[in-house]
Amino acid sequence: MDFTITKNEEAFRLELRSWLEENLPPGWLDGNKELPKEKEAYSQFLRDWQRKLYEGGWAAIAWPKEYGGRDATLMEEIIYHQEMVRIDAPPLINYIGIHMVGPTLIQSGTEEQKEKHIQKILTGEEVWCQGYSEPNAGSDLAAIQTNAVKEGDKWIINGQKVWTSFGQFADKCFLLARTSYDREKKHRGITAFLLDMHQPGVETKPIIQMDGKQEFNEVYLTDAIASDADIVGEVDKGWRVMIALMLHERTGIGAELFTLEKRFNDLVEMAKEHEVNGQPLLKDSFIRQKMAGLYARVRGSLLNYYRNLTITLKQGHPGAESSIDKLVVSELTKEMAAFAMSIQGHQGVLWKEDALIDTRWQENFLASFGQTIGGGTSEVQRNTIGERLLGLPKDLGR
Amino acid sequence: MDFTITKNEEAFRLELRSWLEENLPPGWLDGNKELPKEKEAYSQFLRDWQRKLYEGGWAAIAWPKEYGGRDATLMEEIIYHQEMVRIDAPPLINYIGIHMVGPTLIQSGTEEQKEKHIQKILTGEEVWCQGYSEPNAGSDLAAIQTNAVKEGDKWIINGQKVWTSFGQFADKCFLLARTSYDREKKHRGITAFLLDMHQPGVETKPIIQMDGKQEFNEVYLTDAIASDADIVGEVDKGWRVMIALMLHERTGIGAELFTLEKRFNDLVEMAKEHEVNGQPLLKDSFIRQKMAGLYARVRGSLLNYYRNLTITLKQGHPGAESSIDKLVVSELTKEMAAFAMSIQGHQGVLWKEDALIDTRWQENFLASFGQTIGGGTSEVQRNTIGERLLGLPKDLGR
Amino acid sequence: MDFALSEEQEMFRGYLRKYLDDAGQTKLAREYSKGKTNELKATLQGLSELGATGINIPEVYGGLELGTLDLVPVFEEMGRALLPGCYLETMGFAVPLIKKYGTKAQKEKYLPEIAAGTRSITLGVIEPKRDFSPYGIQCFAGKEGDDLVLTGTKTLVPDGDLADTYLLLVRTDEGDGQTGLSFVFVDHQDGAQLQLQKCIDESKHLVELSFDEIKIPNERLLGEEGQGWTILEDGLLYLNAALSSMMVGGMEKVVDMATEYAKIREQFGQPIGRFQAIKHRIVDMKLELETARSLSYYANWALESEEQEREATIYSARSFATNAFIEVASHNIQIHGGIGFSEEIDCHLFLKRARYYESYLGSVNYYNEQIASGLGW
Amino acid sequence: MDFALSEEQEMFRGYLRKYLDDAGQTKLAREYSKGKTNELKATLQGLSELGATGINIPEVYGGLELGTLDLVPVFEEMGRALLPGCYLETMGFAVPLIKKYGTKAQKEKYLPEIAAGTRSITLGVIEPKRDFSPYGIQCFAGKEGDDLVLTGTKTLVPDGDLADTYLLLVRTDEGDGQTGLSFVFVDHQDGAQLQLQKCIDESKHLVELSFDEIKIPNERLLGEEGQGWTILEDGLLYLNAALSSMMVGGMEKVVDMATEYAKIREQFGQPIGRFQAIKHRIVDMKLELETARSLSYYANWALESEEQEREATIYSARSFATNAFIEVASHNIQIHGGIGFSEEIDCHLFLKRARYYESYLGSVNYYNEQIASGLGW
Repeated sequence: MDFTITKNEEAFRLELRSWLEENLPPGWLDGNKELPKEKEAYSQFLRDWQRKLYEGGWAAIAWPKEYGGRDATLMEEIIYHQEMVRIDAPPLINYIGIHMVGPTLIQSGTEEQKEKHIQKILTGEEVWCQGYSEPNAGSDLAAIQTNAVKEGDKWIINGQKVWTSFGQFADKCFLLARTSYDREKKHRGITAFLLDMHQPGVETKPIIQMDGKQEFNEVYLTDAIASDADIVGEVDKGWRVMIALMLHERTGIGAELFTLEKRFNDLVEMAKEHEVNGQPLLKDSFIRQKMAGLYARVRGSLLNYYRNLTITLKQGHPGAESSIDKLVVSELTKEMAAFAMSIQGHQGVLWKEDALIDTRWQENFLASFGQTIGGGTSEVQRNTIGERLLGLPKDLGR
Repeated sequence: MDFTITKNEEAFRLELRSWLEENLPPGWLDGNKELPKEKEAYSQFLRDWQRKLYEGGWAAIAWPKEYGGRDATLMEEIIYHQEMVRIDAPPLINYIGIHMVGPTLIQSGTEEQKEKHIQKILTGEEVWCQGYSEPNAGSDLAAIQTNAVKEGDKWIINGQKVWTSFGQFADKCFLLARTSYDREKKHRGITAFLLDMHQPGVETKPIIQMDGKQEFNEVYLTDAIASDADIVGEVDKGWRVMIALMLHERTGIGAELFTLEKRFNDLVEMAKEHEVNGQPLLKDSFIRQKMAGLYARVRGSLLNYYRNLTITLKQGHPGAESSIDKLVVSELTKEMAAFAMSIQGHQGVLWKEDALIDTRWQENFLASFGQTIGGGTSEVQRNTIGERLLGLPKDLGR
Repeated sequence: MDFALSEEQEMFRGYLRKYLDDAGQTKLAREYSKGKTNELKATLQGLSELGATGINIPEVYGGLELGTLDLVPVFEEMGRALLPGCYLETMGFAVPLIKKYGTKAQKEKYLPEIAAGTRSITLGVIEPKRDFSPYGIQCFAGKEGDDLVLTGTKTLVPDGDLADTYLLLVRTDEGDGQTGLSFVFVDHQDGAQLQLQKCIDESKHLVELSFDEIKIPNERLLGEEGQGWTILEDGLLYLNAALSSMMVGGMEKVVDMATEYAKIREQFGQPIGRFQAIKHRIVDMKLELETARSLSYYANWALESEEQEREATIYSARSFATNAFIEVASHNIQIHGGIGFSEEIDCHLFLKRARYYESYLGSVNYYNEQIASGLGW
Repeated sequence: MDFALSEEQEMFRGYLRKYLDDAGQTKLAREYSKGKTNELKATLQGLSELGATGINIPEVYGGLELGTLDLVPVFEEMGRALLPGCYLETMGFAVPLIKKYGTKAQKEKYLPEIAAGTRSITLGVIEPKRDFSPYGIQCFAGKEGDDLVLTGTKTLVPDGDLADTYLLLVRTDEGDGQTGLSFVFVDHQDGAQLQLQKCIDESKHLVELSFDEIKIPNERLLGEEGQGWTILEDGLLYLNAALSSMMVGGMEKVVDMATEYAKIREQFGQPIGRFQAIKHRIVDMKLELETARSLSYYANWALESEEQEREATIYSARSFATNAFIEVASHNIQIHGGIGFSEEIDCHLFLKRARYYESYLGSVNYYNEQIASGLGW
């Protein structure tokens, strides 16, 4: 057991930290972290930030050097996430391009695909989204119905995708479509396409969330077109490509855990500062007890993550343990956000500029309901853990 | 809505109460509620009590007058349970005879069966048990394998039953055995027998429970014998007889709820009297909060019961709501017993004559684990409620 | 023993359900959250014509002179529809207090208009950044001849933009303890400044009311001067019995939604209600609902009874229903999956309402403590 | 970053597991509960030969001079087997305190014998019907020349019938506060009266120790006189890190049992692990286990580190594991159904052990409060 950070790792942290201090958007370090409200301006702001990361060599640290990355170690990736969360850096608009599509193309794309996309993913010229879920294919992703039919040298794609994040900004979509149908094994017959979003057959429509935000989209595909050159891997073998793609996002959950930790620390500060009946919340014995319990669980979930990371480091690839991290961080985030609401008492229902303390608690609370659904519901995670990690039998019908 | 008790009901209560005061075993009212430890003496003590109830006309109040009952109303049955719990009356050794087998025979037994058993059930001469569960048929009761084969004019029965309560005392057993096999519908082909326990082919062996008690038995059937005259209903139609039999036990859950209420009140007293750090437990704010929550839930579960009873009164028969009562009372009993353990602190692990306060809290705690398993596990209850009350689809494979 | 609403009460519920179905159920709340109130006002007037606003008002003041139990179907159905407005505060707080503490003049002024549906009364207790406790009340009503001069601010006044009258808890005497507090009626016309406040529950309008030396006549005092906190505690019995019913109505709708969705939504070739993770959770939601309902029925019955444990009974209903409503509303979102997280489906409206009520005039801990002290612990 | 036990530690665990498998795992606990100790004593001696009792003892005293992390596999495996004896108290409390506070003579007397497995030390803190607090300590050790004269009673002394020495917290000065308390060693031969106490966990023997003017020499004091409570608090850091590991070992076995049973037990023609009600519950148990394990590893690591939040870290492990152990042990019974309620299957042994540890030297609330104060809240 060894929790020390090597000198190289520490140097990496300091290098990144000082680069961030110099290059974050103006005013960011002083607390002015407002992003533009209007869609175009928002997109431009984040593309600029992505470009800046690229220019500083910080856009895709895990990529091989030859493709513009840094060949970062797993630990450096962790440090990267920690620093980004610490400074509350602007979101990465090309998260999907950098963390998923890029590595997939580097590993198994054609030379043509690499040449066409890799550099643009890095610079943010090509912002990517993923086209997976459909109205009737949520937890049961293999049930997708969007189909691609070969006509001449083109594939004609029709169908509807939902919950497409970044869809409203994206230039390209990593799309799963059905190219044949196997009654028994629905996940066969799915093909992965690199789809151009800027074409007449593609239309996006934002989904308004329960927290008022619009982070997801419906994507309507009406005779959208792709070519053979846009297929990743083989026709009908897209499921495997998608699984490999998800495994490339090997440290994403870390960022969520560090965010959880940061929020917990913020919650402690809030409970120290906010008073009820002339006494800071944190002096109330109920709140102390509950917060001590949360401390243990937040700490435990981070430690689980480090332990799973150790397994990944040793065996060279992540295992089903990542479902544990996902399940724990999302459920705990939800519970903590609910608690942060409760302790503000009735005045805690005030919202936005009228909020009692800080509207982010309310925002986190509402947003937290998405976390136990998106990226695989908690129910799906439990099945995965039960079946893959514990070897329990599969559900009937699945 | 009307919670008043009619004059007749009040008179019934007072009549029972004064009868009890005169007829309870000597010393009972003064708190000497120890039952004999030794099996034979225990059995005799309870058979004597059963006989006394019979002589007083209190053995089977819900039975028709012509069979020795009182034609008691549902409300009178409730009052009966309340009074028995209030005074902590000795257990009814022939509970199964009185509440289940007797009413079933009265309703659908042959004249011969009635003549043979009814009177003896009342007096306690015939103590009954039920032979349902088997090692491989627990929640899946229809999977029973004990089989009965007709040879000449006799049925030869072989197999093993488990979790047979009162089996160690019983003279008779209401037994389910397989007489034919339907691959698709396992609950077909089961027949209900009235089996004599006093024969060479029947052997009982007590099961030692985790709380050290021996309330259940394994029953081994080796060429046990019954006759056609011992069959209730028709051959292969025993499942239906068993369901009808269970519906006869229409108020049994009431006794459990009244016991829960009584224990809660005892818990309040304990928390008032027992001090930690010089202060009664009940003055500790955690304990107050938790107890207030328990108060609400105990109260709520009783009120649920009364509401379900109102439905039963109106529609003339109990519905699937009784699964709600069963689920709630068993889970709540378990939680409350665990809480009673916790608040005693480390000294609460002392046991029997060394117990800090009263060993019954520890006993209740251990026994409570049987309540969410016996009589249909909580999981089975949830399925019943989900499927029968809410109309949700059945599990695959069931 | 008859632990059920009467046939008449159930029939009345049927009318209300039908009427609110026709009005679009939660559609009114959704429009209200956008500031549209035309249809809402017409619906409220219609409910009044159905008798909803006269139930607990004596006949002599134009009411139906029925019991508090007769209000239960209305609260439940309103809760189910998340119907905006201050019916809860008017019928579940102001009316019983006016009947008990009001002067003849006050009764004559307020009760007939309430019964007719032309006046609604909301409640101003909490003040900005102050707690729900006697010390939190600093709004001051000083005497000036036959008048009271009111200065201060009330916050989180529910649906204050729809109300015609505000029943305010103010300080009529120096000090900051429990004594010296009084209730006063302030009418909309008296000149309070209204400022809408944003609420996490968009279909609930909250208002900040500011008073800058507003003069009102002395006879606007409700009950004895200085007895405000005691009157509040009395009123909270009524309010919380009513609120429990309102939450039960919301919970019922939530459990219905989850059940129906689990029957029709298919994944892996099965209705999701076949999976025990979903099925058993819905069953647990149903248990929460039925327990809350039993407690709330009994609480409303206890209001007019001499039930020994009256306070504990009513506050158990409040405390249990509060947690249960949050719980079932949260599960409902998860069961709906992605669509449950969208604005389009009603799931979130119920969650937000559940959170809105969580600490309304007292937190769950507060009411648990009231149960404990009510039982003499 | 390497957050795992080392290969050597895992290898050592392997030996221990194999050894305890051969010894029948919980069979020893079951026999101990019937008063049979022969096999147990042989097994304990064997463990000692494997090195278990020398791990944290300096080489100069016959130990292996390894780190606290090297104890983790032993605690986990003992927890898994519910192995009777006071290894926890000896290695997880007495040894670190003797190393830190003991005189040279004390070290020479106790450490070599502990390392050799010929002496075990248990702990006497609690007194009959008194609380776990400085005020609860009333056992008195008065000075008489070079001796201390001990009078009083200690209760719930764990496995006191197996121990050779008792480390007792006693009052050496009048008063009832935190000052005036001291630790003293009392050996079995000194003449305390032992009385076995019945425990809900039958495989745990508790003992009441009575002292009626027992004379022990002054040099039996551990550490400075009057510093007993401070020394206790120091020792509790070690004890609770160790106890967390012990509970993790028990939890691991429980989760294994539930998982294996769910794979083989069939109902409705299916292994019950196929039903989500069972499957998901086992998954939740697994999460509890893994979180407890992460926390306990880190707690044991933190013991020898200068981790800022050392106390909070260790007490989080204790507090979390305590609740988690009770929870998984309870679920395990339910998953096993009827047979889980029988004495025959081990399920109940783990539940009872979990309850035994629940408030051992401090309740969960106590340790949560320690976390809070440890973090400066």
